[in-house]
Amino acid sequence: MNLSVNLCGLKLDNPIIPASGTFGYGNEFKDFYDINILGSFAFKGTTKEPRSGNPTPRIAECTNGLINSVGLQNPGIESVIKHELPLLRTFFHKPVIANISGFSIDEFIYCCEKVDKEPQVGLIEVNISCPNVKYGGMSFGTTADSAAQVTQAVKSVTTKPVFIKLSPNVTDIVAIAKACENAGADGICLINTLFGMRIDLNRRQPVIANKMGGFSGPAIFPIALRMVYQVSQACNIPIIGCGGISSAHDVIEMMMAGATAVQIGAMNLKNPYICKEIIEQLPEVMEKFGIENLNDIIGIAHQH
Amino acid sequence: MNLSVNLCGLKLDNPIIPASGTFGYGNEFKDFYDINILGSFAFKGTTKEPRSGNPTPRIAECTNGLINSVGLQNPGIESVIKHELPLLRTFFHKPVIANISGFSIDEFIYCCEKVDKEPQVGLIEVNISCPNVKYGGMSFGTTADSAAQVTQAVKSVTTKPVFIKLSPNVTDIVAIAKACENAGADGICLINTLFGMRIDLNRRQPVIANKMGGFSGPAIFPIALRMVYQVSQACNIPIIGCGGISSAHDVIEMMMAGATAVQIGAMNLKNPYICKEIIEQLPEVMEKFGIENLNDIIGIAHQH
Amino acid sequence: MFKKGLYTIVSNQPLTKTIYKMVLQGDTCYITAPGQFVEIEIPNKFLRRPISVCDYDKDSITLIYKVIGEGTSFMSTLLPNNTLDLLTGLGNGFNTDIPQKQPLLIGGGVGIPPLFSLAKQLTINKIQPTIIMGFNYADEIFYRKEFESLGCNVLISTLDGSVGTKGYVTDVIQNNQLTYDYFYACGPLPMLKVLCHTLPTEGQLSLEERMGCGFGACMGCSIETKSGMKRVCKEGPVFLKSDLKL
Amino acid sequence: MFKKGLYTIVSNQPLTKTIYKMVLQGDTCYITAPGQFVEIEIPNKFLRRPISVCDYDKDSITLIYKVIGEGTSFMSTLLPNNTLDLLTGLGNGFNTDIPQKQPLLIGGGVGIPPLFSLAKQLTINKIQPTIIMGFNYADEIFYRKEFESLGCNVLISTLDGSVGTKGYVTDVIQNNQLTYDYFYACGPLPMLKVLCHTLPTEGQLSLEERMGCGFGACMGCSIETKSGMKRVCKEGPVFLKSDLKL
Ligand SMILES: Cc1cc2nc3c(=O)[nH]c(=O)nc-3n(C[C@H](O)[C@H](O)[C@H](O)COP(=O)(O)OP(=O)(O)OC[C@H]3O[C@@H](n4cnc5c(N)ncnc54)[C@H](O)[C@@H]3O)c2cc1C
Ligand SMILES: Cc1cc2nc3c(=O)[nH]c(=O)nc-3n(C[C@H](O)[C@H](O)[C@H](O)COP(=O)(O)OP(=O)(O)OC[C@H]3O[C@@H](n4cnc5c(N)ncnc54)[C@H](O)[C@@H]3O)c2cc1C
Ligand SMILES: Cc1cc2nc3c(=O)[nH]c(=O)nc-3n(C[C@H](O)[C@H](O)[C@H](O)COP(=O)(O)O)c2cc1C
Ligand SMILES: Cc1cc2nc3c(=O)[nH]c(=O)nc-3n(C[C@H](O)[C@H](O)[C@H](O)COP(=O)(O)O)c2cc1C
Ligand code: FES
Ligand code: FES
Repeated sequence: MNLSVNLCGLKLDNPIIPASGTFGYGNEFKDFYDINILGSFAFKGTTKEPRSGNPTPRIAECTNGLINSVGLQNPGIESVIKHELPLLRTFFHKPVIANISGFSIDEFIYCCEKVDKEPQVGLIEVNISCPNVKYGGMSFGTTADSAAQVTQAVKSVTTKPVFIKLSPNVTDIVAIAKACENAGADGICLINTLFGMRIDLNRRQPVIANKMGGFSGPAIFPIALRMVYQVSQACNIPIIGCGGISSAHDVIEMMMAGATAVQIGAMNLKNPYICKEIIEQLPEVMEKFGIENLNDIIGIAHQH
Repeated sequence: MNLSVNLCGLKLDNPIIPASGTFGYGNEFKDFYDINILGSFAFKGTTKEPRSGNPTPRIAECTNGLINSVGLQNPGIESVIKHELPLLRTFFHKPVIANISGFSIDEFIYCCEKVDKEPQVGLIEVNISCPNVKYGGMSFGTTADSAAQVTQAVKSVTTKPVFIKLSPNVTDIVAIAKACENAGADGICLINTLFGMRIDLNRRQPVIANKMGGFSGPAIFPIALRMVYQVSQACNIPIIGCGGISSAHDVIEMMMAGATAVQIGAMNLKNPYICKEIIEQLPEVMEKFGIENLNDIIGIAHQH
Repeated sequence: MFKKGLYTIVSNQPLTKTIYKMVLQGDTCYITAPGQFVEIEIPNKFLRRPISVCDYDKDSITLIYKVIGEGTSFMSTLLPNNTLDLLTGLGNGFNTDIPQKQPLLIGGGVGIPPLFSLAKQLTINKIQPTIIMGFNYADEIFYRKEFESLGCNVLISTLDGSVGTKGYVTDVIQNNQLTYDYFYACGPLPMLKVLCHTLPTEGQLSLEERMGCGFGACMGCSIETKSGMKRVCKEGPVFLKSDLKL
Repeated sequence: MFKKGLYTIVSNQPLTKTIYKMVLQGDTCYITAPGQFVEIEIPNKFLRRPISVCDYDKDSITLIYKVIGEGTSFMSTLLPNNTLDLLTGLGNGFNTDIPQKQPLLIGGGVGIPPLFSLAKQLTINKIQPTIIMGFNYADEIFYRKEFESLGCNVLISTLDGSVGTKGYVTDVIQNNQLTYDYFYACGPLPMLKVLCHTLPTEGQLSLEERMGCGFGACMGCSIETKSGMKRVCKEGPVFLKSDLKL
């Protein structure tokens, strides 16, 4: 049975990748299990400057999901390179995915130049979709032009594979993905969180201090799956499927829609062992559905 | 305790309205309960010509929701006026909401002219958002211009209040709602279904014959709530809030976000008594949260 | 008329490796014809699961179901005294008020259960049907004795011929040169198609579709018939052969 | 280190109209300090519920919780032998290795429970703390006897003065002219703010925040302190007064 997949030359033992923002810099999860069993993991969205994020409350519960408005809290790229990556090296021996955000093209370039020099980084994931930041984040991901601009800029400063992570809060995800492909993206990561909100009936005001935030978790799976299917039909670069995955079954469904690998976000918070459990269950579920090699099913749902 | 609300002169005993497409023309539900307890109900999306809809399977299950690709199956406006409305009159004695769809501006006009003459129709809901139809439906709802065009056209042929029902599958819901308001819409209905998909792992192909369809049910509530909040902040016309409502608690949350009335869709299919149960539970839940008059809480979450 | 209610499980036991028989207690006054179905609420699943009524009396319902996915797996774990939320009285059911002397009842796999209450009703109407049951393998056979105890002639086909005729239900009909003036059928779509195209008489066929509501509200289950669009859950699941476009 | 496991309910009983005490059995080896908390999985809820450890020994955990919303309501319905999925060993907990002779332990409402294992630990360390407990009304008082049986001096405030000092915990401190050289506090934010600003000594305060994970992965619970952003679930929930910006 073959579980390994290949993301633009980055060979993963299996397609399971904890999603950015739900796995910190790996440190917390090593207390639960040996994270070397993972395909890889995407570290917390990192920016040029340190960021303290949004005011609390930053978390709201939803039916089968949650809203977060963390607002890209992170120690800044220098500190990540100086402290987090060396620490990570002591317990994670695989290439990591560097998730990068920025509020201007220059900031994206700055961060990508930095991580390009880190041998630990196997792939750069450029988040142009974080909905929590008033300027920057959201806007780059909502038009094909700006998405292409960011792509082109970061591609010019790194030789590592670059995946652009898109926002689902758009009318035409295919147009944006194609613009990224045309601008040189090596792959697309779909999807970031959906814009959502909850209100506290007692206080009669939004639960989240910032009012709205990013909604994710099992509830959004059908939307993520649809976008992966649409984009994989239109583009010829690999896709990392993300959004609502909570089981080995979901992983296979996402791969049949066209994903080469998958990311698991919100579920890590509810069940810190979820990625381990899914990796363990995959062979059994593959057998049930007559799958010998995961690569055989990537995008197979398009054949009908 | 006051549960009654007012939608542009249409007085509803309570804000509970079954959503279009989940309540037929009322006929099936009268076998479960006396539907005169409802605020009103929105009948199945009706077009100029009869439509047989999409091929089956048209339904796919999701976590806390479902995908449908019914594709606006309906007997056509003449037949609705000739058969459904007279039948409805025998068991429903309140004004009904006419949900109208079209594949050209002329078709919208045609249908609205027809229902304008029907005294049973208290309000016209113009669906420019149905994602199941390849041409028409989707496109009118995805740009501010086309949404405004439809609005203007239908407003010119009816004196009944016109609510435009918007698609959530857009980058900027506020821009579209404002365009409708400026074009004369009396109100906005938010939201129709989200584009979604499921794959059958056994068959390795989409569950739905048409591949994708409209995703709705409790899973989408945080997205609907966010859009109602955003639009009610930007517009000065009443909003019918719809999307994922499954309890009296959700109704109150949706009204606090800015809805004057609410629609309940998918949950009618799971529990045919849901609207009755919510109407019965509302007074108790209002009391719990210190609400004497539902009108007092419309949009109250904006005050902070 | 429909009824939504909590039904209490009286028994729930396997008939074969994958097929279970469940008897539920509760009000059945809205069940009016053999071939109707119920919609079962499954915890943590959004849609109810449609299952045909295999048998019923004034306060009990018998269901026979195959374990397919999560819903039916869950059902198979239930114990006596557990309860299920059911919608009952769904669908049109078989029409037995047809001038007929010698009907065939043809069932494939889990299409067989609704034929049981149909056979019962026909026997009450003094009509003795012949039952043809198709299975893949011998270890999948169920309810043979139950049909026989109604006094019916029961013929079986298995794919490998280990029991009864080798092949399909159509092979049973051919090999036994059966005489009949009407037929009722329920089973997989390919079987129903062949029956529609090969049997000379009129008949009634019970169809399946993925359902949203099960009671006619959502148009999720509509099929095209010769007389227009019809809802499998409301105008069906039983259709006249002459009306179907299979 | 953390531990995720199934814990079996030994008892679950109301202490007051809205406050329950639950004792669970299971491995507690990852609980290393008073003031740590657990995250409880609730069926059909996405997020776990954080509850402080009130007391623990080698194989049991005592929790005291107030019924607030759906999660805690569900908990209140559980019976002995039911199980709950818990993450244990979360948070830093109170540091008792502080040179102190006479600490005050100040709790408001359901902020009181974590002070119990703290008081126990201090007693073991041969330090006799004074406990100040604030309630709204007399019928909300719980755990007075339990603290007294540790040999602690327990002082109470109620809003209406029906028991103990009328007013707030701060009124208790003033009215009784207490001498102390350190304090530990847990309770509603307004109480903690006042304590920060009025008590002259250093102290430790346990905070609450809405949490995504409870173990440091999501940054959902971060607050700004004088020494930078800190996660309530990881660097907290207990913070030094001198570090807080309340
Ligand atoms: C009118 C009618 C009567 C039926 N009677 C019986 C019966 O007596 N015995 C029996 O074993 N089965 C019967 N079926 C099929 C039965 O409904 C499905 O096997 C069952 O819904 C599968 O549910 P699941 O959760 O186990 O499978 P899953 O595959 O997990 O179900 C996923 C979704 O697909 C739907 N689905 C899957 N298979 C079917 C199907 N064949 N038809 C319709 N929807 C389906 C489910 O209802 C659910 O919404 C009947 C179907 C219909 C429409
Ligand atoms: C570190 C810590 C320790 C705690 N210890 C205790 C304790 O020992 N006893 C006790 O009664 N309560 C304690 N709480 C508060 C307790 O977590 C909440 O009362 C509980 O989560 C409410 O859940 P619910 O489903 O009943 O309410 P709901 O209002 O339905 O919960 C909705 C969401 O909001 C969150 N939430 C609601 N109130 C709070 C709150 N005050 N703090 C954090 N999240 C909240 C819930 O966890 C859930 O995610 C503690 C909170 C924290 C952060
Ligand atoms: C608490 C939290 C923080 C997140 N932070 C980031 C981030 O920093 N960068 C990013 O690209 N995505 C971030 N995301 C989005 C996730 O990586 C993922 O795309 C999204 O949550 C959808 O997947 P899920 O449904 O499995 O959670 C965050 C999500 C959550 C829940
Ligand atoms: C089966 C089905 C059919 C629908 N048909 C229509 C329709 O004809 N016209 C329309 O405007 N909306 C239609 N909708 C959308 C609903 O009216 C509603 O906007 C949407 O489902 C969101 O609400 P919910 O989450 O409560 O289901 C349909 C929804 C479902 C589930
Ligand atoms: S399933 Fe809803 S109409 Fe048949
Ligand atoms: S709750 Fe996730 S970091 Fe604290």
